[in-house]
Amino acid sequence: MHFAFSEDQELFRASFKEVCERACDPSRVRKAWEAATGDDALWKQLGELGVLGMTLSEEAGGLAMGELDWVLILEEAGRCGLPEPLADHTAVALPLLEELGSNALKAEWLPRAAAGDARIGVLLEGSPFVAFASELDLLLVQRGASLYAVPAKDCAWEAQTSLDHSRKLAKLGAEMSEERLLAANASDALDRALNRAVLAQSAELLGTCQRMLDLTVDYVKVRHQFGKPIGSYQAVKHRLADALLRLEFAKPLAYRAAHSLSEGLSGAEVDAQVSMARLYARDAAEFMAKAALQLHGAIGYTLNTTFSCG
Amino acid sequence: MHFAFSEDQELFRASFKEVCERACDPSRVRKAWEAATGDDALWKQLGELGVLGMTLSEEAGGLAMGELDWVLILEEAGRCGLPEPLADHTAVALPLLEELGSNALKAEWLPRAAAGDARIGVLLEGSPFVAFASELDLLLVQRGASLYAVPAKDCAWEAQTSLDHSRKLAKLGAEMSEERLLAANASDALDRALNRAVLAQSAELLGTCQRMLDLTVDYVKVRHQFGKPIGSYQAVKHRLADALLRLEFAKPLAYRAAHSLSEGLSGAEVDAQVSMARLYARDAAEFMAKAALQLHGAIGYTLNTTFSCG
Amino acid sequence: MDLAFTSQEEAFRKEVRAWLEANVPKESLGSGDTRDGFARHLEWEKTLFEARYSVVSWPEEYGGRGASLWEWLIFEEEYYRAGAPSRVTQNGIFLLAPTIFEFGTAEQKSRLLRPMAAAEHLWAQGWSEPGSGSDLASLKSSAKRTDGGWLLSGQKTWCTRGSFCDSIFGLFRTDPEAQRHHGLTYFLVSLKAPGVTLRGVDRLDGDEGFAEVFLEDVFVPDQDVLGGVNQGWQVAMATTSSERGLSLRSPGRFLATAERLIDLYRRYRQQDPSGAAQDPALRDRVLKAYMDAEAYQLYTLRTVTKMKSGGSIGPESSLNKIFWSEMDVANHETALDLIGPYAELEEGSAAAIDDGSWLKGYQFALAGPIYAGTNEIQRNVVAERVLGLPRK
Amino acid sequence: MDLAFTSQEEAFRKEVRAWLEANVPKESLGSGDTRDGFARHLEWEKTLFEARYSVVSWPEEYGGRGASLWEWLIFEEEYYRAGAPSRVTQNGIFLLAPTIFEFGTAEQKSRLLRPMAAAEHLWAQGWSEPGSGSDLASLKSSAKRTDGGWLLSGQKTWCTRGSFCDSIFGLFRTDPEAQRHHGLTYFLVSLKAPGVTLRGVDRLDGDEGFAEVFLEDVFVPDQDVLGGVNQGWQVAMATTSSERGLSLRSPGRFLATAERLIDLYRRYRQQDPSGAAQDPALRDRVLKAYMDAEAYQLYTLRTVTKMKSGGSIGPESSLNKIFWSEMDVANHETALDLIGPYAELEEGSAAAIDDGSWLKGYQFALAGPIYAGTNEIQRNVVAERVLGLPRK
Repeated sequence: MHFAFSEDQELFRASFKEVCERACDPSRVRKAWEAATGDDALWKQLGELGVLGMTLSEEAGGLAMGELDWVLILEEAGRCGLPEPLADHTAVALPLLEELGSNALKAEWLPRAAAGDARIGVLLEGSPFVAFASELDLLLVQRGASLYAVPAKDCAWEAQTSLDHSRKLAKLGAEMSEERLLAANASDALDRALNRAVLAQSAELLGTCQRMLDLTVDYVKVRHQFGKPIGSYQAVKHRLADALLRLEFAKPLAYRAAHSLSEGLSGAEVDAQVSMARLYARDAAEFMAKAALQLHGAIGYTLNTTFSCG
Repeated sequence: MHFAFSEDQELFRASFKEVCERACDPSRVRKAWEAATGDDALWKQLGELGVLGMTLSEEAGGLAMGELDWVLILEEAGRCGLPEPLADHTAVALPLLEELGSNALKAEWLPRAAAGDARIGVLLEGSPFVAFASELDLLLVQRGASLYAVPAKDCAWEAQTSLDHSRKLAKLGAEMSEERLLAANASDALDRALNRAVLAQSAELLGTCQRMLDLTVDYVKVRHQFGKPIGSYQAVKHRLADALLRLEFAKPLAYRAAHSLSEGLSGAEVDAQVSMARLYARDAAEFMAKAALQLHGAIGYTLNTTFSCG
Repeated sequence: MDLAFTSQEEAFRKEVRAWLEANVPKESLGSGDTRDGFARHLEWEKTLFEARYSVVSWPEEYGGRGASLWEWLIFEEEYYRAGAPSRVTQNGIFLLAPTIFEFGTAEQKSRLLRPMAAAEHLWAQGWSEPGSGSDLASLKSSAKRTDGGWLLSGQKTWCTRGSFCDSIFGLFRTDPEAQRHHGLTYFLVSLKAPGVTLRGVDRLDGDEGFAEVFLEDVFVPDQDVLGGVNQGWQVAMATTSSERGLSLRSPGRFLATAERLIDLYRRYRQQDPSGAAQDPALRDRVLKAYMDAEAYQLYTLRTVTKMKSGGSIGPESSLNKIFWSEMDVANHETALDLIGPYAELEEGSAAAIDDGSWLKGYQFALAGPIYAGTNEIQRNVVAERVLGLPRK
Repeated sequence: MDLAFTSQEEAFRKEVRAWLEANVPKESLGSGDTRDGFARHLEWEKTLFEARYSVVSWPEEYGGRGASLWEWLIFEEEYYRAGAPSRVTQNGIFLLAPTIFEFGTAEQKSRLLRPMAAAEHLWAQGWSEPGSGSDLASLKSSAKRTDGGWLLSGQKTWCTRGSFCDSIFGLFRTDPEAQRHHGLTYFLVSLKAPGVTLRGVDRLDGDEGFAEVFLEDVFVPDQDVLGGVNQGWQVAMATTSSERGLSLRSPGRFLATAERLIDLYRRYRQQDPSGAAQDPALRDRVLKAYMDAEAYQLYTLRTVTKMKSGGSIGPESSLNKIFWSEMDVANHETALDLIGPYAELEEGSAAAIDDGSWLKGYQFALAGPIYAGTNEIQRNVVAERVLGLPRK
């Protein structure tokens, strides 16, 4: 029994963190809100770091990282508010493509995807929208037990405006035809992909939650009202203590789920573990978001703070 | 539109309050926990005050009070922790008996019930236990759309020990036979009786909640820790403010339901009003009970405080 | 106890309902906090005024109908029920006007009230400063005496719709020696006056509905002092109490939200056989929205009865504020959970449900626990001034 | 990361499970906080000790097995899983013993530990005083120097099971000049000593499980001072941290409660077709109990990993305390809501469900947020010492 990450895992997180923090200063994130497409230089940089291909096998030029390896990376991406489709691309799309794609398709896309020359998105069943749609080069689409691959230019996007302006949403307009079929009867692979997608989202939520907590703690230490920092009021203290409580008890659930997926386990129990990870991460992030907004007061209600970019 | 009680209603409450407070000093309530039967002198006194017959018509020697009149009385009884079956007796049993009983039965029981020489209980469907069972003289029992009357000596009680030692519970052992039948096809009257029972319970809960709040406010003003009253800590303040909030928003729901019943309204909407009254009263009382216990600290966990008798 | 309205009051309700049915714009006016939307809202305000519905509870001489509190409640219920546009004039009408009625001179009343009701002169509040939010008494903006008036300097922030208004109202320190809530004076300040600079602030909901106002030796004549010099705190407290109290948040608004939510739930229950609408826990939350709105309405009826019987609302108004603001957040959250992945779509998105109005409403609701005295402050007020707990 | 136990650890689990299956009394022992129940629990403690299961993590010389933290967790899991009796020796074993291990002299260790493990000498805590609960440092009981020892006077309260114990441990003021947490000393006090008066206090749950202890010039020899004179605060903090921390509330307890709750839910779902068990909102709460218990277990595994890697648990243990104590209340509430009108029946009632154990458990759980540092204090600790928020 050893419930902790390895030194290697922590080291990879640290080097990603350095790049990610630099890439995600608030002014850059705010620019991403306004830009029509993604930041290709940043994407390329992530490719060079090895992050974009991290989930591919070594034969495919990747780092052969499992869920337990990348869960910290996506947590970090969430913490920094990285305005890129990193989770869909690495945790869901690339492993699917490597597992189910034809050799020709893999040869066409995997090297570019790993190098940072292409973004690959996914649309699993149950999700009405594709995230970061306008930035994608290729989209994998689930229909029942089948998986299709559609080049972005054929997607016939219907763009939507979403609350998070950096994460541009669109509805897919294209029909799925026989020549786009990647695999039929792929339900096992798709079930695993769904678990990875949910775990990836949990990791991002944990990171976002951590960031909101850190920023709010910083703010309540310096914001003074009635002659003292508002962080010295018990109502503020207890609310932030409750936020930390939720966050700290959500983390091990996510790490346990990552461990099970890494071990190649599957079945109802693992599905439940993944669902629990998401439930608790979502609860923590939601609680924290409201606390952050309330404790920042009117300033939190504007677009000028790091917090609303986080 | 005038959403307030009349002067008469407030006056009757005030005179009941005086008697009730004197009757319910904590030592007396504690005695009731240990006693095998009720306090007959107190019951007699309530009869003399007119409270026990308040829901009977004037012809039957009562005060012809409707729900809007007695809701404050039962709230007061709840506030004082009156260890007597006042709610069942006045709000449910007596009106049922007057409405459905034979002349002979009424002549036998109503005068004694109003004068404080008898206690009449009820067992509506859905409740497994009779409250204050060992103190009763007569029990009304619902079975479907029929109502039966069983003298206490024939009840074949199976006594239970309940958390509230003053409110002795028992399971009824007796079978309902034809000669005990008071009325068949009495579903209208029984539906109204159920609404009154639920309203009565709501009123008692509101009173109990008010009492716990008052006692806790008093305690946190005098209990000092770290050099100041614990009531000056924001966590304590906010918890009690939340308790008051729940209580104050629960009250108008109960009074509205009382008003509708007093007006003789019935149907799904009125049933819903009565249910809402109970939901909100219960929520307030539950929240307050936990707050009271927590804020009294270890002392609240003992049987020595007024609070645990309230 | 009498829980029915009189036949006269019911007649008034009918009249209001009929007028609203005929006049409420069929198309959404857009957000009143954007420049275009604001202009469209002003048109609506003028229509209201012409029909004498802009300030029903004011005396007739100022454009009102002298409506009773009961009639005002009826009007509000019908207004929200009809889905009529939000009131961009509300800061003047609901926050400033009660203070003018109580403290204004005859000259001020006749000069200020009617143009306010007619939406000819538009008012924004100027309470907060960068360092003074909850702790309003720590404000630093000042006013120096000069010939025939005062010279105002300082910075005011979070002035709702300030960019589109003509004037602000707020407190300035007139006695530099006095501490905290002493030595403050209540001023009415034209935003057109020399020395005023305005800067729009983008809000979380994407609108530029806030403004920061910078003042540098802005001349304000004596006639625009409201109440006594150095009496500003007392004068302002009357206003904040009406912001917190009965006037701003009429039960009609929450009843209308609950109705809309129930309607949304019914639609989803039919059309979304695998979604959140099928979860009974969500149904419980929809019911809670309805029950809370009813509880709030009944609480308000009780309060109004008390006021009509000569009572006043004191610190209990804090209970009111806490309840409606947290109910409003919860009800919108329920709606967002119901529409699931569509919740994050903004107004104008092709796939948005109810044109993104639930998201917009949620963002608006989230401000509720913050403005007009944060709910933390409100809970302190309840504990200290209603329950009598010690301040320290 | 490795989330499996070793085959050796699994073998230990098997052995424990088999022993418990064979030895756990089939009949309930009743409450350990009543005189009769306490006697029956003592028998059980002796059985445990003889099988060397009373203090598995202690060194063998004191009656333990030198079990690792992992093995201790396994033991606890099995213990609660088997529904084995609650530990009436726990205040000594979990609160006092860690302090003796850390601060005790060799003589104290060899004299005190084994009889404690064997339930031959029974310990109650003597922390609180009537005026000192959360604010322990304000305590007033004092000790005066005398020949070969100290004379103790004062009053200690809420001594759990004090009426049935041999000794208490607690703090007394040895330097009358010193303020608050200075000048305190940690004493071990025989309740049989002349000058000691005991008074039982009835608890909400009907048991006399608390005692008040009055001391009047009670002689305590020097050998019963634990740690240095005037060092009592530092010494005691080690104990309270272990009360708050890992040791007292092992995940096994909450996992077992969750399993029992799920079982109760299944029974009710079948047998009570119109009751609360049919409400999916209640099912959600049952699931929450299970998920929370798992979250708590995983959190503990993470903490133990940290400790095994040389780390320590500091103020984070407050998170632990808040989580388990509030989870425990919530889980029992869910059970009570499930059994509805039967919830209020006490142990021994003919109609009681599971012999009233859910009510009893609820009452016990309600004390959780109060004792060992109220949850208000714990949240302050988290905010100030983990998040670094300013004290004032």
